[in-house]
This record gives sequence, C-alpha cells and structure tokens, in this order.
Amino acid sequence: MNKVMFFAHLRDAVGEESVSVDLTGKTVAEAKAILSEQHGINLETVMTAVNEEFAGDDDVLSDGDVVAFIPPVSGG
Amino acid sequence: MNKVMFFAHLRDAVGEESVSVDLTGKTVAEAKAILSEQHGINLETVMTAVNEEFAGDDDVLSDGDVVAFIPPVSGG
Amino acid sequence: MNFEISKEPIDTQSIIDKVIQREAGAITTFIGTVRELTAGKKTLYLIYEAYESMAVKKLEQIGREIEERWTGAKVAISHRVGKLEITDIAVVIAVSTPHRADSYEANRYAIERIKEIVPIWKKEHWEDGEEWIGNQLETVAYPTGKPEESDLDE
Amino acid sequence: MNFEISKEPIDTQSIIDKVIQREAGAITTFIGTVRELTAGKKTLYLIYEAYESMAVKKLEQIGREIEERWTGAKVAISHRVGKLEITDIAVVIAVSTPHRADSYEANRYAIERIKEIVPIWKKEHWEDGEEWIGNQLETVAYPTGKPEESDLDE
Repeated sequence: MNKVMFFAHLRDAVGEESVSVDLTGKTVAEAKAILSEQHGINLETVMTAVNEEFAGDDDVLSDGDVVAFIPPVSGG
Repeated sequence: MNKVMFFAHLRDAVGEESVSVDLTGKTVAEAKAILSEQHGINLETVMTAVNEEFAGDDDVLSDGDVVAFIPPVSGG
Repeated sequence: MNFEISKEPIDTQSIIDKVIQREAGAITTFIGTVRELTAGKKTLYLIYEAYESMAVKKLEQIGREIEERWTGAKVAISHRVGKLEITDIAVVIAVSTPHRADSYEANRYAIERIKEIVPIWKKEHWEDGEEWIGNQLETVAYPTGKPEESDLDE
Repeated sequence: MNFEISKEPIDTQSIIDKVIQREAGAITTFIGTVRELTAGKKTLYLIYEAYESMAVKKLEQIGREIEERWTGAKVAISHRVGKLEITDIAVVIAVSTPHRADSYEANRYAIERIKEIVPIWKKEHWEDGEEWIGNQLETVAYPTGKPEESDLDE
C-alpha cells in the first residue's frame, strides 16, 4: 500500500490530507492518472515527490513508498 | 581664519585633529599646497571637504569655511 | 538546526547568530514580509502551508548548494507556516561569507531556489475571496490558469 | 534618525525596525563584521574613525539616492566607530522595498557608496603593527603606496 499526500489547492479539492492506495509497480505517471481519475483533480502541472524527493514520471513505485503531489510552490 | 581638519594617517602625521590657518581667498589647491608644506604631508590623493561637502581644487575659500582633508575612505 | 520550518514568529537575530563566523566579513539577510498590496489587490492575511519534512530537506539542500558554490559561506534559513498578518515575517535567510559580493549573490540564490524547489504554499485572503498562489517563477502553468495577478517578483 | 554614526554596539534588529513598511515585501540587511584574516594576515582588532557630522550627511545622501532610484525603498544605515574586535559589527544597512530584486540591488549600492564617499577610516591592528587602510575601491593611489595587501572586496 502507499500513502498519497495532497497539499494546497489539491488538499482542498480532495478534502483529505492523504489517502491510501496500492500503487506498487506503477509508474509516477500511472499513479497521477489513477489519482486524477479517482478525485477529479488535474495533476498535469503538479510535481511528484516519492519519499520526500522529487521523482520523474517514469519512476516505478514500491510498496510503502510515500507519494506526495507538489503543486507549483509559492513560499518565500 | 579657517579651521583645517585632519583624519586617519594625516592626523597621526600632523599630530593635531585640526589647526587654524587663514585661507581666505585661496583655492582648495592652494590650501593643499600650503598645508602640505607646513606639515610635511602628501595631500595629492586626498579629497577635500569644505563645510562638510566635497570641494574641487578650483573652489575658492571664504573666511570661516571649515576645510577637511579626506584620505581615501575605508568604512563599511 | 540551521534550516527549519517554524510555527512561531521568526526572530531575525537568532537566524543571524547561526551564521556568525570569525572568517566572515559580511552577513546578508533577506527578510520576506507580508505585503499589503499585490498587483493592486489588498491582502488581509496569508496562510502558509508546508510539506514540512520535505521542506526542511530541500532547505538543507539549498544550504549545501550554496556552501559548494561560494567558498566559506555559512547559511541559515527559517520559513514560517500558519497565519501571517501584514508585515509579519514569512522567511529569513542569513548568509555569511568572507567577502561581501558572495554574500549578496548567495543570499539571492537561496530565495530564488526556495521559490523553485521547497514545498511551501501560500494562500492569499482578500476581502472578496481567497486563493492558493502558485508558480511564482512561471516555469509551469498554474493548474487553473490562474492567478493572472500573481506577482512574479515578490 | 535612519542614518547614524554609533559609538555603541549596533543592534541589528533596531535598524531593521526602521525600514518596516506595509508596502514592503522584502527587507535586506548587510552586516559588515570584523574578519579575522585579511589577505592571510591576522587582525587583532580595528579602530574606526569618522568625520562624524559629514559622515551622517553622506549616509543621508546615499539614502536619498536609493529612494530616488528604487521606488518605494526605505533605508537605514548605522556605522560604528571606536575599537572593534573580531566578529563585531562595523556597519548595518537595512533596505525595504516592495519587490525583492530591488532590495538586494539597493542594499549593494549602499555599501559600495559607503566605500566611496563616506568619511570613515579603519585602522587595522596586527600582532606586528598597525596601519590606516584606504582606497578600497582602488580609484586613487594610497598616499604611501600601501597597503599592498589591502583587500578590495571586504
């Protein structure tokens, strides 16, 4: 199983800070497609972090990986 | 009469913070020559302030003007 | 703990103290504060949210990048989260270096990098609404195509 | 009193407080500290001397120059005089502006101008001697042709 975290407008849209989904063996791009579909959110311009490090669309997820969707940041 | 002020290495060389000299009607360049001669100091690369504002070599001094020799500054 | 996400108001002096070194002749600080007007719109307050554990790692990464690029540099960064009023401090970056040019450049680098890679988000609250702000560097399109009034040079 | 020559240690926060404004999103500070090593030579302490009344006027002039050049900028500068030990603060420059790029640029401008036009001098004391330092910008020859080891980018 995988923990998937949402922030900023995505958290508002999903209504949860995180959800549990099994994404084992899926790529980041596939994970995005699945979560977009499930929650009706647009993840096209959103970066993805796996275990607190930015990941590419082709990276493959393992069981237990923590996935976070990172909208364009606006700190500072 | 005019008050002439010295700073930094010039003050060390002259041994005084200031001296009184009559420079009325003299240019800044002439004042420099007079003070160089009197105190054995080199004022070639030294800027001059008259009444707390930088002055040019051709500016003419009036009675009561306060003259200060400003060596290359090193604040900051 | 030179890199942190803070739930409490940031004390600038305490961040400066972290970078003092005998070898340094220059310390620069950048203090990002909440501005009342952005593109003519009056902000009431802001909410900052962070992916805290990752944000700390990314701040540490920025610190390492700076120390590799500017010899002798020492860096400390604190970013606030929660509700901030006008003039409250959102971020403090302190950089010390032997020479002053490096100190300005390294500090500037830090704020630009924060706006690129540190997972922190700002929600602006106005009298007539609120909105999560994104994409300050315009490197990607904001998901909703908004905000058109976002300020790239805050 | 945003521009001053101080005989007492400078409290950085008090200088920052002078430039806080609701319109500002960015405050930069430059803190010049006494560095132990300059060109490999170990400094024991420094003495700063100023033509105080003129120095204050010239700091005020720098403030006006900045406020003309960078819209909405607010500036405060304090420069210390007297004996300073390693890591002591010689100068603090605080600049607030609506946008951050201006804040860095205006601050940098201030320190460069201080090194050009503000009548303040530094005497370095080493184990084996002492010397008045001049001409950090190399615009004129130092009267004695020295110091060869002077550091142009302190």
